[in-house]
Amino acid sequence: MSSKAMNILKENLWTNNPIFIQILGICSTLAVTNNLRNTAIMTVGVALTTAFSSMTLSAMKDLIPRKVRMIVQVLVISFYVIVIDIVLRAYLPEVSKQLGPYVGLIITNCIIMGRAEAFAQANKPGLSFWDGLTSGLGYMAVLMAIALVREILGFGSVFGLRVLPAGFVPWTIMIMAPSAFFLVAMVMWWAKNMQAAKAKTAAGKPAAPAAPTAPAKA
Amino acid sequence: MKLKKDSIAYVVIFTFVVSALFVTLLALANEGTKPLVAANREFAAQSAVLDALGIPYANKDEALRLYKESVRPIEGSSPRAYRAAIDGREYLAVEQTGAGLWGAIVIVMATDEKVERIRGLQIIAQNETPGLGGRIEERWFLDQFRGERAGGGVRIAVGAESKGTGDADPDNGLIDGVTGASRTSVAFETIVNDALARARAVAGGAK
Amino acid sequence: MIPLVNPITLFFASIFTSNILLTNFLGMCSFISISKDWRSSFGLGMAVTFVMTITAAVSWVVLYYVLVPLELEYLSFIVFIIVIAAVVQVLEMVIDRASPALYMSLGIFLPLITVNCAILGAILFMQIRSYGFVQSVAFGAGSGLGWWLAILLLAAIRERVEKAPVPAGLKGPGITMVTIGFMAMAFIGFSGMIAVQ
Amino acid sequence: MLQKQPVMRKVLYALAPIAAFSVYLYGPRALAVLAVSVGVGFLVEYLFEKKKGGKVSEAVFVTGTLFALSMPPAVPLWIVALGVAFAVFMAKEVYGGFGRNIFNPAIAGRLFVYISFAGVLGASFYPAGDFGAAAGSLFGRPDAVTTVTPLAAMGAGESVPIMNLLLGFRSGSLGESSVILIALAAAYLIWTKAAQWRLIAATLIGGVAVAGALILGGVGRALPIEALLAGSFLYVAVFMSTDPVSAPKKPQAQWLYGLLIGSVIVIIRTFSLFPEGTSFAILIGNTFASLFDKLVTDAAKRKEAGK
Repeated sequence: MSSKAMNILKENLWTNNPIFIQILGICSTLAVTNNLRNTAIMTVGVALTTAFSSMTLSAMKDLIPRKVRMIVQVLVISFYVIVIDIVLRAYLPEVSKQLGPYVGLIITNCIIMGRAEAFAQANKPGLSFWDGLTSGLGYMAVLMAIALVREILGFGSVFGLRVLPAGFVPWTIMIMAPSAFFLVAMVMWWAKNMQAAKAKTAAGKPAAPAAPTAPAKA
Repeated sequence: MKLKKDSIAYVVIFTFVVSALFVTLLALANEGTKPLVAANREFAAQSAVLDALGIPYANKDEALRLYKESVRPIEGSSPRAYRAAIDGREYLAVEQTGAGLWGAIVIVMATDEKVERIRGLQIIAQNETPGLGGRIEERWFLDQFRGERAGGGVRIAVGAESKGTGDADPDNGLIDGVTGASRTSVAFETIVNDALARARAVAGGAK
Repeated sequence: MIPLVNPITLFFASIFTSNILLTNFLGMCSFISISKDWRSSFGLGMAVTFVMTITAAVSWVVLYYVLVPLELEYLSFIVFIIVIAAVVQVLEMVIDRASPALYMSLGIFLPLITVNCAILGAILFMQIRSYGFVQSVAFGAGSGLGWWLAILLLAAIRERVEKAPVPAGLKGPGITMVTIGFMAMAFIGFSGMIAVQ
Repeated sequence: MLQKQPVMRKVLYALAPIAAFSVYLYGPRALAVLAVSVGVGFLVEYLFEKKKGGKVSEAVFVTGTLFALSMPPAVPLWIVALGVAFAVFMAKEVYGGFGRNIFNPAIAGRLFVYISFAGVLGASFYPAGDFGAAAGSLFGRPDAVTTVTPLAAMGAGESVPIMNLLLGFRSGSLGESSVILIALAAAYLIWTKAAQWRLIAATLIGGVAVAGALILGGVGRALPIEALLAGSFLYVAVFMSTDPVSAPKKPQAQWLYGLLIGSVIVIIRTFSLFPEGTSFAILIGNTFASLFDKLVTDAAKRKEAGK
């Protein structure tokens, strides 16, 4: 692995993780994070869409007229999302039924367009694919962690398998919306503290990119 | 060669070509999977009836065979109703649609011939919130209906009364609701009772 | 098959009992970045409500009079996005011509809306739950108003929170998420209030 | 290490008789709940403030007591600990500590456990009287004796003797029992200016008006007007809606706030699936508080500009 690819991996998973630094793209998936399986499928879908659409857009970048850039981006992203939808409907009908409208919502996931704009625009297709994939993985890591907490405390299970003793009283709030917001906040807090601590120990070097508090883009 | 990327002709042609390309690809993918999706849908409908009737099957082919052998759709019934013989006893199954929290919930429910006990219940379609109301599709919830006394209708416990783990007593006409999804549970109760009324009508000879 | 949901009930349910933002988490991105500022929140909320109502109506017509007869439902995602973009564009032009004052307060937010997941979300919900035309409009309008209410409440609260000595790691988006969590908790109280007939 | 807060001290004095009476009604169990609640609440705030180099506020004792008194008597102690920890941590410290919280911590904690463990809490009531002897157990957690709270009884259409409601001999959460004691506490708080009379008045008016309207309107599910004496309506009106930090600051906004809380309580009790709506109403009020303040300020500014 080249050092550039390594850097991208590190950036997208940690220092510039789409969720805890930019809180991008949580809309489409947060609603299904009370269940690990649905979260896994949704986040894999997001990662694949980001990777492939970044790659495609990067390959096409010299051909796209400026005026219709946004439209073309949306078109490419929708294309991949529809492909995922079709695949789910044909091969995993159960899952497709459960996720309902949330698959379509991947289109509006801000991460995908964000990576297409910020990275694919200026890089080669292969690298763009890698960037999209790793961004998706960073996103996946955070949401899976949240889903894990919610499923364990809310149902006493992991991937549907019971792990806590029968005497355990499930915390209903973990199944419901508020807990997702609290947990996202806690994850962000933890990540920023870790990063701040690291920045302190690494003092001397030119300061690491400080965590920007302003979200990048709507 | 340097294309004039911002000329109107180029923009129009480019947009057209790209759209056409992607749409064609999608159309191909859609056509290619159409039979599979249709088969999935048919299998889902038939397996729901089998599940409700409590007829076990190991795989898709066996399900299709068993369905052909033992289930007899009642002709002209709308929504659909079925009769089936299992181990020499007659059973009824009816489809029922009702309003859930967000949209329609479609169930198929099987009872014995005289509609005294529920034989089983399966969900064909629902749009409740995944992980909340959507949990009405889970086994522990649906299995509570198996063998439940249906004489006085069923009641679904919600809020503080619900244990969220299932009610094991088949004689009390009581079902444990899904925690955190009280309104879906209430809606579901109505649908099940409507289905029971319909089953009684069917048992009495209605279509 | 159109579900038997009363449009009026649906309208109120989508504002209070199942607020599209507080229970379905849709439209978070612009919500968090814009809600810092009161005036923008007001304008954006208004624009969202407007666009959502209109796109719900237009998409419904397109879906049932074009896509379904032509068996092109698999393209619905793309078509919906185009409908949203087109409605936003037309609206921008109309407002610009009709009322420059309104354009100043609302028009500048319109481009932001195309990428607001709440709008596409509402339309996808409408499609998958097979609502009728009146139900779709009621649901669109209700979801928009619900979003507006949520962003106004949050904007007012944030003016206070921004001044508080919040732990460094939670400043900005973090504490906002906590606040939204409590708002979602409060709104749970309405659940079961509006029995869908 | 303790921050002195005279207002909070007064609230504690006002709560003392109510806490004492709850011990009389429910026995040592009430003391245990109070001790765990105040102890854990203090500990959480202490640990957090120690790291920051701040002081523990006296308000944490108020939060702990209010939270404990809003619990049913047989509540498992781990739920008390969890709820109060969530209250102090998430609703208060995370926002920067005392004076900065947007939501009332005690209510936030109560709702957290109320939503999570509705089943357990609903089965944790036992009959009141004689230091818990009525439940047959002085120490430890009494077996779940199913008693019907007055609110549930009225919901089922039964009538409840008003005298029992006034004196507090009825089952319910620890501190909501005696109407008379709560009224005395209210008088003391208003007298010493520890609570804003406007907030209490507005909440009561909102509740009475909506309850009256529902009865006059012939709404089938409307509860009788005595229902306002049952449940935690008064307890919340006096101690929760008056929390100076989470309530609005402008007088007109305070009226709106109280009216909203009072009416939402009755509406939730009547129409939603929850039997008691007081905690939700306060949290909804907290959510709207900043908006009310904002609207009132803006309206005043516009008037000023118009002159």
